[in-house]
Amino acid sequence: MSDDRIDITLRRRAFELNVAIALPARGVVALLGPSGSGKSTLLRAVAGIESAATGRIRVADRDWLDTRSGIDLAPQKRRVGMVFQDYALFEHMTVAANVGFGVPRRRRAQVVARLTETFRLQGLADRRPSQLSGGQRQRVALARALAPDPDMLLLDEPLSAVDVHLRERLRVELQGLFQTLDTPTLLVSHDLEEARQLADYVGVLVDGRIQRYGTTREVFDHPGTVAAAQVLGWRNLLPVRGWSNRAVTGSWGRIRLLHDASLHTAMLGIRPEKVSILPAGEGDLDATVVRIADKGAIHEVHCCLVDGTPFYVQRLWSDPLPRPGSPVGLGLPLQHLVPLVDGDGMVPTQLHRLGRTLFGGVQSCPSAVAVS
Amino acid sequence: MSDDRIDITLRRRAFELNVAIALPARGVVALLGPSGSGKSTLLRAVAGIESAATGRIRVADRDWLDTRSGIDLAPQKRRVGMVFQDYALFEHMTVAANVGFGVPRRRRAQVVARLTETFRLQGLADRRPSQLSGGQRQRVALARALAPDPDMLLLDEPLSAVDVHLRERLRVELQGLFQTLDTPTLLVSHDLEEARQLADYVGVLVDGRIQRYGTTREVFDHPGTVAAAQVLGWRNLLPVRGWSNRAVTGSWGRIRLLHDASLHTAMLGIRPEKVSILPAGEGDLDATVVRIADKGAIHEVHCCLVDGTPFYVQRLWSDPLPRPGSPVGLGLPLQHLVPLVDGDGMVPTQLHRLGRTLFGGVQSCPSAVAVS
Amino acid sequence: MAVDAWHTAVLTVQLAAVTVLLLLLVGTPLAWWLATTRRRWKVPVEAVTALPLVLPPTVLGFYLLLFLGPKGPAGELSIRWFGSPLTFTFSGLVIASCVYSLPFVVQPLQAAFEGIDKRAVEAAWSLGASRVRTFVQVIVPQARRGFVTALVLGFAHTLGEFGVVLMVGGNIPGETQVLSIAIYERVEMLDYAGAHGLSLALLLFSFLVLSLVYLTNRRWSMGAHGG
Amino acid sequence: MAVDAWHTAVLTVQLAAVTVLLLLLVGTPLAWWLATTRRRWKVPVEAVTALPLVLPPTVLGFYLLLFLGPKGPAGELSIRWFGSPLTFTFSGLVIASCVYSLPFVVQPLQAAFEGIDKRAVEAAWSLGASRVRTFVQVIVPQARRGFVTALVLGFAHTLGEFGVVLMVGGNIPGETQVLSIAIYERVEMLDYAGAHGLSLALLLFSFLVLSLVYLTNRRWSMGAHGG
Repeated sequence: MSDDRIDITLRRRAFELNVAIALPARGVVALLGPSGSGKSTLLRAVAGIESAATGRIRVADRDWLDTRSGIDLAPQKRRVGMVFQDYALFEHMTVAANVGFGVPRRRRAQVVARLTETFRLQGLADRRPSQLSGGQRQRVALARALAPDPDMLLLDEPLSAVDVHLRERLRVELQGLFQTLDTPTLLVSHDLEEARQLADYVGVLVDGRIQRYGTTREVFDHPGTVAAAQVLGWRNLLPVRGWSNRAVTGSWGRIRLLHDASLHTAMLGIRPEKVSILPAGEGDLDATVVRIADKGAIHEVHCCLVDGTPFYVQRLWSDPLPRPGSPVGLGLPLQHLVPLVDGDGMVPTQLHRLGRTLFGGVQSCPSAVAVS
Repeated sequence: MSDDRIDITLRRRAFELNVAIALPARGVVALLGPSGSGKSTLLRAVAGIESAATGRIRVADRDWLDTRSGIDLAPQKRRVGMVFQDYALFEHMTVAANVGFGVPRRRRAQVVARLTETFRLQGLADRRPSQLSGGQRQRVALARALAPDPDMLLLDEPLSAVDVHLRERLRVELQGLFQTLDTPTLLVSHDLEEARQLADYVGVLVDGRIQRYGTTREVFDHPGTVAAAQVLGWRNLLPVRGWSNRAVTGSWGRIRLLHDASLHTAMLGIRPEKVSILPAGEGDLDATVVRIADKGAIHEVHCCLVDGTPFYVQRLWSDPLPRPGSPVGLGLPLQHLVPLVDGDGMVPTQLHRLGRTLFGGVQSCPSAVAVS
Repeated sequence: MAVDAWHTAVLTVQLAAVTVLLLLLVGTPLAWWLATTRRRWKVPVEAVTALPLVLPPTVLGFYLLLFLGPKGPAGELSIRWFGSPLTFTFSGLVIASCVYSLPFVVQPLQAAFEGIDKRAVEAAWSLGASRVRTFVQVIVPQARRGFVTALVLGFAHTLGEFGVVLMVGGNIPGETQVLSIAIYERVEMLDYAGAHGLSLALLLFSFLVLSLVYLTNRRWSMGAHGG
Repeated sequence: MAVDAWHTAVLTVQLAAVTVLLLLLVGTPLAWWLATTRRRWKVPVEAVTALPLVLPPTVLGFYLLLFLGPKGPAGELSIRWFGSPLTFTFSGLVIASCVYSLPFVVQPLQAAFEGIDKRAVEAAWSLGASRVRTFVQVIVPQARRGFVTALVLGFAHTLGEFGVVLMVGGNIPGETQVLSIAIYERVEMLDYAGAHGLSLALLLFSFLVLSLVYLTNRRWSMGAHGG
């Protein structure tokens, strides 16, 4: 980690954004969060388009913002390359004019020539953006943002405007680009797979606050808080009602632990691929199979714990499957059980309500929707 | 299959839609296709909102459209329940008024009471749609569409407007609903997982034509045409250049077959989870590992064949992984190699160009994007 | 003089109210057609509808004079049925005002109709609602902003007409003398104090009306944004 | 009479051209401010800008008469510098026309500015483009439709003004007599043939102008849709 950092507070009507993260000298930082969590606002604040109330932004050893010493660089001065959700290309200019827009006139021709080659846009230089495919548009947007040689690259959900069929391919392209790029990159996303594949570091943003920040693997494997786990797609969450000597209990049953459970543990989480399916009675928890979803490479077994809590297990496509309706035991390897605490300002009662919503209410099991 | 069918031709400027499919008496038919393929137009034509040039639509043994006998029922007469992409709720009416809109006044109170209970909307009856969550909005839209007891339910990308974090849960809800529903349902989607999980039958729509139609499993396992395979997310596609006695060849190598390859075979496809990784020289094809993508339950190994064609292999998270840069052999089980023909009007030269685009151009390998 | 001004004001308001009512009746289907049609006819009809915006009031007044006068088609009918032409009567003024204020009613309605959620309309159809029921229960509530704007602008613009009225209605106190002409008359007579009183009243009224329109539009658009 | 009508037409076109030029200069920054501001001031400023739409031309004319006349602030300045007040002069007419046609220039521009892709503007900023360069190279090309509409409507509406001009400019042939007043004069003099010729010319011109505006808008919006 360098000395670079983002540390800002920002208020808009009822919304408050409060983020403090250290930036790496290179590599991709992904900010994940539900819509409305403040992801895009943060990106715009870093670019200087939205103004922050207080805070400091330091990139490449230069202060872009430092409210204490009265520094607040205009977007024009921040040396930032921004790629917008729908790319926001200049529709009335050619590809070459788009790419060269941010480059001083005397170096423009040379830079445009280099970047159109790098991004395989040769032959398209005289086209308008409306004549390009989705992938070409993305490459123009990236080339345009990188042309002025920025100190930081900002990407706002770069693949969300792209047709699903193209997304996987463009993601691979982005991955290839990032591997060769020295510019530190901040990527905003609500797509877990995108973040997982592209990012070196992940921050989880909920309600304008960073709930978790670390390397991609750390964060995905150990979300830390319940809210972060939900954002990161954890669906097997067991609310903890009580804990005794080396065991936790809930209405779903009792699990023995290797060590004492922390008093702060609100839920236990486990990824669906880490759970094994055993004969009835032989597992750590008893469950009933509700249905099986075919997801291509994997099958997802939807189960139901004794208190009705839904529980998901993922098997490889070639593994044998239990029959829907049959009782099974679930093996939960202790090393994969992750304790989760209440996040940032969440009080236990809220958490319990959250638990009820998740497990008692909408997702009640078996399927509560029945049309007569 | 009942006698019900959709068989229409429709022209809009340069676009022509030409679809003929038999409808099941119950169950979900998903129409998959890239954006611009005509999916939504087809749905709107079935509902009677867009008028077809010629054709016949027969649902529940009643003709909605029969251009030969001059029948063309107004949307009001088609007894169709439609759920729009963003739900298109009546924002100025309460939830109860929305649900009851399509029901005659004398039965309205009773039907609304029943459906608000079924869809767990009790207590929300007097709210406006703007005060509801995404999941509640979906339930209101479904309840409103089902209230007049339609003969067919039409869903236009029902989950695409929903936050990613909610999507999985709402999909499970929809699945539960469909299992109890007797109304045949036509679902338009561009989300493979959605179609796979929700549909009993799948049709693949490309450029206004059905490329493949059958049960979900049949279609996903045997796309039939190259275009359908691409829509269905097949990424391991090997263009066939020549075939000899029980073998096919391409610039990527040579594969022995159990039986003679059809003269019509344009490509061979195989799903990434069906490929095994063997020591170098021992597989059916030689390859080099480029990178490994962590996708949670599975790891995706990105390889490179001898001619540069990218190739993807999926392993369970707990399987051992080859190192990037190392040479490997790929085992392609013969029973999982799927022959694909040129689709509907595609001539071989187009196909080869398609192959070059897919394998020689954009996705060339190792990563062609490099910023100096 | 005060009674005179009062009569003139009442007459003006009557004229504006009748005009706006008629225009809403005529303008709503016209605006709906303009908002939804894809025919080639749309462009010329749109242009004709907007003509009173750019056409000199005197040109408009001249043609209306010809049309409504004793030798015009409407005037002849009027003479046959009522014994007098339409020029220099209240009915003539209403017809002239309707033509003059047409775009101020049609254009906000058209914009509102163009902005409504078409899917909600299609949803109503597929739920079996007739076109009339869909219009009343789904389209009008969504276009309420356009109706308020049309009502207010149409009313205010009719209050302010001058050139057309002067030519078609003349200047008969208690019969066809409206406020804008009363002001002109007072200025011609160098009665600046009288002109001042009337002008100030109309200025304030117009400003309030427009502020109301813009404020309402802003509130609603913000509400739609937030919700 | 023919030479007279020709002089009047030339004068009218001159007036419209000068007015529209001045209005584009003043209206562009005003419209940009209205399109982007979030301040409370927006509503009253919007209302004032739209006032000439609904205000009786006589009220407008009356206040301009006071403002530009020998005892008004602008008139006094004019007398001090040029020896005569602004009323009943071409300069006075230009000022009156600018006020009268302001909304026809500002409103299309404001709508165009509100419709541009804000992200493209932000992209230009983050690429280091100054606000002036962004305006010229990114905003104006996107708003070109609004500029054409503003130009055409402003020009056409100035051609058609009557009430304001009558009060501020009077009716001096070759000096302040514009077409709309020439028509009024001919009608008053019962010269219906003369009025007919001028009216027909203006009617055709207005119709063509509006058809052009609507056709262009339609083409562009279709192009944007297709592309």
